[in-house]
Amino acid sequence: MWELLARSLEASTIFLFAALGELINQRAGVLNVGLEGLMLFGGTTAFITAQATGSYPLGFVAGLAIGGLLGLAHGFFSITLRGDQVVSGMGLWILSFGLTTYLGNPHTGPLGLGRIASFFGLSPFFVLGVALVGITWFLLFRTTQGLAIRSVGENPAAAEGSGISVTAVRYVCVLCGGVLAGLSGAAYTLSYNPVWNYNFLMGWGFVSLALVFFSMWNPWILLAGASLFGIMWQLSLSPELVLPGVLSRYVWRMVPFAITIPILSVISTPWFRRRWGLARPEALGRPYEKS
Amino acid sequence: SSASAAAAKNATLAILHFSVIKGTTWSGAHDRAGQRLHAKHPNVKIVVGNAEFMGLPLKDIADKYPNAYLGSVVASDITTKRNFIRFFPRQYQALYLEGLIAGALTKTGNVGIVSAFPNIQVLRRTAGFYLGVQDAAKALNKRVNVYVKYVGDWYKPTEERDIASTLVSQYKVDVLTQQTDSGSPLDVAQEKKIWFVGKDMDTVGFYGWSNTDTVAVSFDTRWEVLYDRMIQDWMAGKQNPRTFLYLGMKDTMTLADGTVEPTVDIMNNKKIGVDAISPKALPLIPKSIVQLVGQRREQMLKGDWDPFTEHEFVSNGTGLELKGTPGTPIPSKGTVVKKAQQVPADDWLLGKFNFDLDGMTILK
Amino acid sequence: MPKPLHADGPSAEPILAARALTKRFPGVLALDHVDVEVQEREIHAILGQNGAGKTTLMNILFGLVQPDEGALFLRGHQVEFRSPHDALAHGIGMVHQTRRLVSAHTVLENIVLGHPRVRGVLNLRRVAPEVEVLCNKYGFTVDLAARVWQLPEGERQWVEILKALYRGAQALILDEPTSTLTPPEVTTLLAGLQALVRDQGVTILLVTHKLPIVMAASHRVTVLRSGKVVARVRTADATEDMLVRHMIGRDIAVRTGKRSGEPGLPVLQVDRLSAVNDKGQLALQDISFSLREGEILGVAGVTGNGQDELAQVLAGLRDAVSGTVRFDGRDVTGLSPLAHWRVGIGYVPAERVEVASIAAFSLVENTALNYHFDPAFARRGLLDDARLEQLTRNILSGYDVKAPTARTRAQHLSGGNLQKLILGRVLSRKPRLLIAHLPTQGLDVEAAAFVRAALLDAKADGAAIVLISEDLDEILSLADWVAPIYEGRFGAVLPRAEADIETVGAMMAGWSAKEVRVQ
Amino acid sequence: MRLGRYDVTLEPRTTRPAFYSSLTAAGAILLALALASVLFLSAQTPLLEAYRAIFSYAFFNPNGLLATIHRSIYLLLCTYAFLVPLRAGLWNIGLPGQVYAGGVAAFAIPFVFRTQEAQTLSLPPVLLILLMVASAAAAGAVVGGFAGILRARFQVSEILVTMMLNSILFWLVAYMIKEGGPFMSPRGEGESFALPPALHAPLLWGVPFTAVLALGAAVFLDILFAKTPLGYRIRAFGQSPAAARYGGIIPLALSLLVFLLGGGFAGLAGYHYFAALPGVYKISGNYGYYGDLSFYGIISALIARGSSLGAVPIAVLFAGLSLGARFAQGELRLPFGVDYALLGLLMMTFVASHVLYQFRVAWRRVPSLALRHAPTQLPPG
Ligand SMILES: Nc1ncnc2c1ncn2[C@@H]1O[C@H](COP(=O)(O)OP(=O)(O)OP(=O)(O)O)[C@@H](O)[C@H]1O
Ligand SMILES: Nc1ncnc2c1ncn2[C@@H]1O[C@H](COP(=O)(O)OP(=O)(O)OP(=O)(O)O)[C@@H](O)[C@H]1O
Ligand SMILES: [Mg+2]
Ligand SMILES: [Mg+2]
Repeated sequence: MWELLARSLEASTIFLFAALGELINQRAGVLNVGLEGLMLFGGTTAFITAQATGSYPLGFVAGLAIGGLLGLAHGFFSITLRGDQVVSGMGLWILSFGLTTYLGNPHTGPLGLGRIASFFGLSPFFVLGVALVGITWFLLFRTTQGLAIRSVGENPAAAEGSGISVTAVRYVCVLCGGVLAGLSGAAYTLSYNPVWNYNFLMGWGFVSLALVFFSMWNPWILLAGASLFGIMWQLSLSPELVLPGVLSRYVWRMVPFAITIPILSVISTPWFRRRWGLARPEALGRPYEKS
Repeated sequence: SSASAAAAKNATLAILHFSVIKGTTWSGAHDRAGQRLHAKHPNVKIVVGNAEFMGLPLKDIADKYPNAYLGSVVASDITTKRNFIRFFPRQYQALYLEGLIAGALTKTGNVGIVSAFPNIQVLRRTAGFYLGVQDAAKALNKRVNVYVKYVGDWYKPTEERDIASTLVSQYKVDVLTQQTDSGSPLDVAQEKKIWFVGKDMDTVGFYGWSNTDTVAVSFDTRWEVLYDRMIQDWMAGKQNPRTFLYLGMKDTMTLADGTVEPTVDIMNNKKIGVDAISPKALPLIPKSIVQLVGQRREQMLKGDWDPFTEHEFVSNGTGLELKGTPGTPIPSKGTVVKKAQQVPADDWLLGKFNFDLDGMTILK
Repeated sequence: MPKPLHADGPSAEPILAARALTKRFPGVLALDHVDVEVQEREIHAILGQNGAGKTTLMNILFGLVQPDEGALFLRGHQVEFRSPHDALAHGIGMVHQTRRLVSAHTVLENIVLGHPRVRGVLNLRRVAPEVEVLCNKYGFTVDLAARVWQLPEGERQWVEILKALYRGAQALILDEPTSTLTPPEVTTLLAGLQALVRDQGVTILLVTHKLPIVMAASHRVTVLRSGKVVARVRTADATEDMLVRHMIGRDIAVRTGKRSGEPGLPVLQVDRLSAVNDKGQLALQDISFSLREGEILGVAGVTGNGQDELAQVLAGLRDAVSGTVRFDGRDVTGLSPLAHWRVGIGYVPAERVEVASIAAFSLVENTALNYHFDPAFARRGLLDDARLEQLTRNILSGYDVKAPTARTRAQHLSGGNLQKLILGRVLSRKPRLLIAHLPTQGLDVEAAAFVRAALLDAKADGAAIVLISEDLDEILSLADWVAPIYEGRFGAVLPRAEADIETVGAMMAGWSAKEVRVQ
Repeated sequence: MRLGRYDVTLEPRTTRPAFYSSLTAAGAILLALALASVLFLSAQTPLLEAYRAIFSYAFFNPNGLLATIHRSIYLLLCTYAFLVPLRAGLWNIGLPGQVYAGGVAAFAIPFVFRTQEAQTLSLPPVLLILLMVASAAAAGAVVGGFAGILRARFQVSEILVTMMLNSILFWLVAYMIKEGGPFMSPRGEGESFALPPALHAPLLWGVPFTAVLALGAAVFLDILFAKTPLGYRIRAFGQSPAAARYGGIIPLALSLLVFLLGGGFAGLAGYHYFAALPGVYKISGNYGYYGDLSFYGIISALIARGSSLGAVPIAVLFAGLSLGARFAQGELRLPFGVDYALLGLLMMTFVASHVLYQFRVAWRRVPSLALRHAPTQLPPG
């Protein structure tokens, strides 16, 4: 049972890294719906690099770098050019989906390196994820830089008027978001399932995106949400361990995705917003024009 | 599915595979077949590609192109036409040998299969493997459970990994094999340091996936043997002289470099036969079983023995109910579907084999 | 590197000077070689009509906008502000025309936001006493832990000033600080500003287009018109008339509305109406009044006291939590917005760009916003484009809208012209009840006069009008009934004759009718 | 950015000539094709041969052309499925799920009428075919409408909901066609039963009648958006939901409607692919690939800037390109995924052209510091 739980937590780290990056993005007011694309590209690059060089660190560096680059590309479009953030995000997703399919294809198959060590079966990335959650929370809510980030996401004009460069803060945040998405992808292809195949995420990036909304932009709730989703995902693959023979495996496979929809709906109701507050950054998705 | 078509006098062989992915066990073997045929028949144009079909299964267009010779892998449908042949290799023979090795290797007495979903092809191949496992168990006087856990698709690497992991961690499986196409189960076996038994292709030898420390043995399918028969028929001016090709270990071809190879064989790291057994696994397998593997292989190469003829088929009560009229229900548990020493009909094997053998555990 | 403002002793140089500032926006020359000099310890008013370039000038002084030409000087040293950060570092603070506070954050968080001395780990407990000291110095009480959205508008203004002072601003730019304050709050603010100059040596740049404020509070005035400086005078030497002429450039041609007859039949009865805002708080409480044909009810109040909710409930865009609205004797509470249009209720919302028009649509398509459901404008299931265009042309000429053609996109219209178009469009439906929310906000004197005249015309034609405005003068000049609104309640519904500026002003600040009378 | 004495900035365009939008669309496509040459060169394929293989197969080879037409119909229907909600400002990325739903619903008709067992029809075939078309459209509409209603009622992100529905419906199809599922083929090969020949969609000149639907819809949608009150409402809502609500448009009804309509088109695409294509007539085992392919619909709608008529040539081009690329891959032994790469490149150049379309590069001299002397005091008046 412990192994199953450990595996679930490893799955949740994939969601967690990407969602944490997106959370930072969104706290600064930038919406990146192309998260899945960043993860695909980061994961593929990390995989190819690690396989070519035989070095995990290099793989991670490459994955993080490409994630960061794509994050910056999204930033350029949405911050500097003040374009539609959904268009840009969707663009990144489809671009990555298409190009990684092509680039990664010759590498289809196992990575062929020794596994990254684990602590009693628990992925070191989960530990890293928890640490990052703590760091992010502290950064966002206990430092002036965090106050600046949150202000930029709520009311960029007010932040700019207080001497904060909205552009700089947003760029730093999209960079962080991109790097974390790249990390998520790299953790997927180098540790969670070091076997490359095209479109390997199959919607995990979108689940991560949904998790940010669930979390009400709070890293700790995000951690809980990601863990829950990881467990749900793992159980959906082995339903016989919980409810043997109750439903078809195909129905179980739908469950994690299906549960997302009612949760999203509930947290979107006016009742819920009134009860738990409107945490959604006020300026989310809106380009900022000076003055 | 896969097809070959040759046009006019200057023959062209087109091998189309619909599986999206190159770098899988199944498609990889087809790819290799194209290369080997190209070497053997330099004057025949061989085209291998991922087929894009907006419809048009070969069966339907066969009438439209009466001068072409078409063929298709059997999944279960065995209908044919004058210029349309069905073919499949007798992989169950090699799988039986793998089963012997797997049954001998397990210490926990649990062998796991990561499988796609039940269909005739899968059930039949699994039966071959299972008979091997049980023969080894009997010879060594131990109990071996075979667990099957389905993924739901041929190619879902992430899910295949998790299902393999669950087999290892929850069902204490220490020998793993797969009836799916990705490299994930192999990767799990390597990670968990248990034995893996491969499918469709010698992935250690051809893809360099993993090594013989993990892969105890694999089986290798040479589609080129089947295609070669069809090319030869075509060049001799004959189209579909048979209704289907169901070739096994006794059927061989000679490659361009002079190697004679049977349609299927156990193979690992480019070694064949008993030598294919991983050097690290060999000491762990009782001599009697190694001998048995060698003996059965020799018999099958000669065509003197066949596991499906030798053994009786007793239904496990699980499998796949075939619909349609008349339907084929799953024989109820304990039913003796075929008696020992009785030769099963090829069309029955290819089109009706819809049950698991008694004693297997299908995880739902 | 010039020194910060406060580091220097008194000198003859102007503390802050702008030389030959020019700023172009696509299609507009917002500033045209503007020179401004501000002396130390003065309240310097910048006066000008809408669009004169006041905000643009201030944004340049604060580093938010970079000039195309010209330069800034602090005590004679040239400086370049690439962002507000630079301006703040030089001791210049700004309170913007539109509130620039993060409403989800606490007052204290807003005050320390971006402060150069508060770095790294956010230790608000250490900062709080300092801010409290500052509050005490100016006799200002505010709950530092309160979230900004919970504060009344007047206090938010003070939070912004406090924030600038906490950063050590020696020159303070205030852009239209009085536009959202009640008359008593205005008095308090101006007194406070004068004290700042007198006691703390702060220099203040006060942007406004309200003459009485200039006359009451400033030492010197610079008048801008169409991006040019047209006058620099000492307030003591100026008269209101003179300043108006500088501001407008000529005498105003004001159109007056039709004179109306006696009020007619009752049109609207509102009974104990309550509604909640988007945050779910009760924003409108127990509103009751009735209105007859040819009458105007003026709802006077500072923004954020339930006006939005009132207008939206009356237009059918928001549900009431209790109470009823009867129109022509029929209960219309809870009917859809479309049903409101159909029965003859017209609505001119405050947000002319976001709500009342669609920027990317042509003027004809914008007209269709109020006609797409009208069978008279559909032919065989298709929209009757020719008729819509004809109607649009009529509105353009009838309401003096300056637009190249009826196919121009709405985004190319100036604010005043857009407002006239919207009003004309809504009135072309001949509504029996018109809800006009801030109809003249941001309009220049002429356009505002035009809009007021159009409202009077509609009244004369028998429409009942609910006029929601922050401009007390406007309400007092148009309304038959005056209802001061404060925190979602009407202080009273006074007949025009009983409504004087002090009474209404006091009620807008939350005094009850009884308290006002005692005073 | 400063370059010498000039300040270079991107400025929003104030005027956008009409031809500019077709120009940028063409530019985006050409640029993507040009970028694809990097892929060919890296695979050491002669460029001209690669492009020749792609285009000659897609548009000049009789088999290829037919396939291109078939695929164009599919892509066009997917394009509309994305385009209609887009005009209302909503993103329907649930095309795969709605396509699957359409396929399943189409096959539900012969299943309910038990034709797959007896191969006999209890109703006239025309009626059954009509029922299949209607049921496919309705199922797509229901799946789409579900996202629409959540969006309208609770402001739930339609992007997330439609994406989740894609996964859900993917497994629903698997459930239906595999392992004894209701629609499993009689031999259990992981695909659905085949339609009896009587239920094959009628062909007009070798092309299924869905072509008429696809082209008719282009005209219909164009008129809808240009001329009808409903189209006006959708556009108004897309530009400004607040203004639309002010104008009496009911957001709930509209969000629902565009998703019903969009989903309906995707459902028809599902019908077209699974039940109308000569030779298919079943839910094939590789249905997931057609889900991926439907994303081309997103790009053609975006590049066509929401114009249904403009989308026709673009969808045909994309159909040809994706098929031709697959063909070239086999013919020239290119690595797998050329068609996917092209999809990505097209998306990238679209986003770039989107920028070009809205901005222009402005050069401005850095402000000179030469100052006029400022008069300190103007005489009043
Ligand atoms: N960012 C901008 N882009 C384009 N034009 C602008 C921009 N900001 C201001 N303008 C234009 O510049 C001119 C001056 O505007 P400004 O806001 O400075 O006027 P103002 O005097 O503050 O008016 P108001 O009394 O309405 O606040 C106006 O015509 C305005 O439309
Ligand atoms: N951001 C902008 N982008 C493009 N054009 C603009 C912008 N702002 C203003 N304009 C154009 O500048 C012109 C002046 O607009 P502005 O709003 O300043 O008028 P105004 O002088 O304030 O008049 P009014 O009193 O009627 O509001 C208009 O033609 C308007 O279309
Ligand atoms: Mg201003
Ligand atoms: Mg204006």
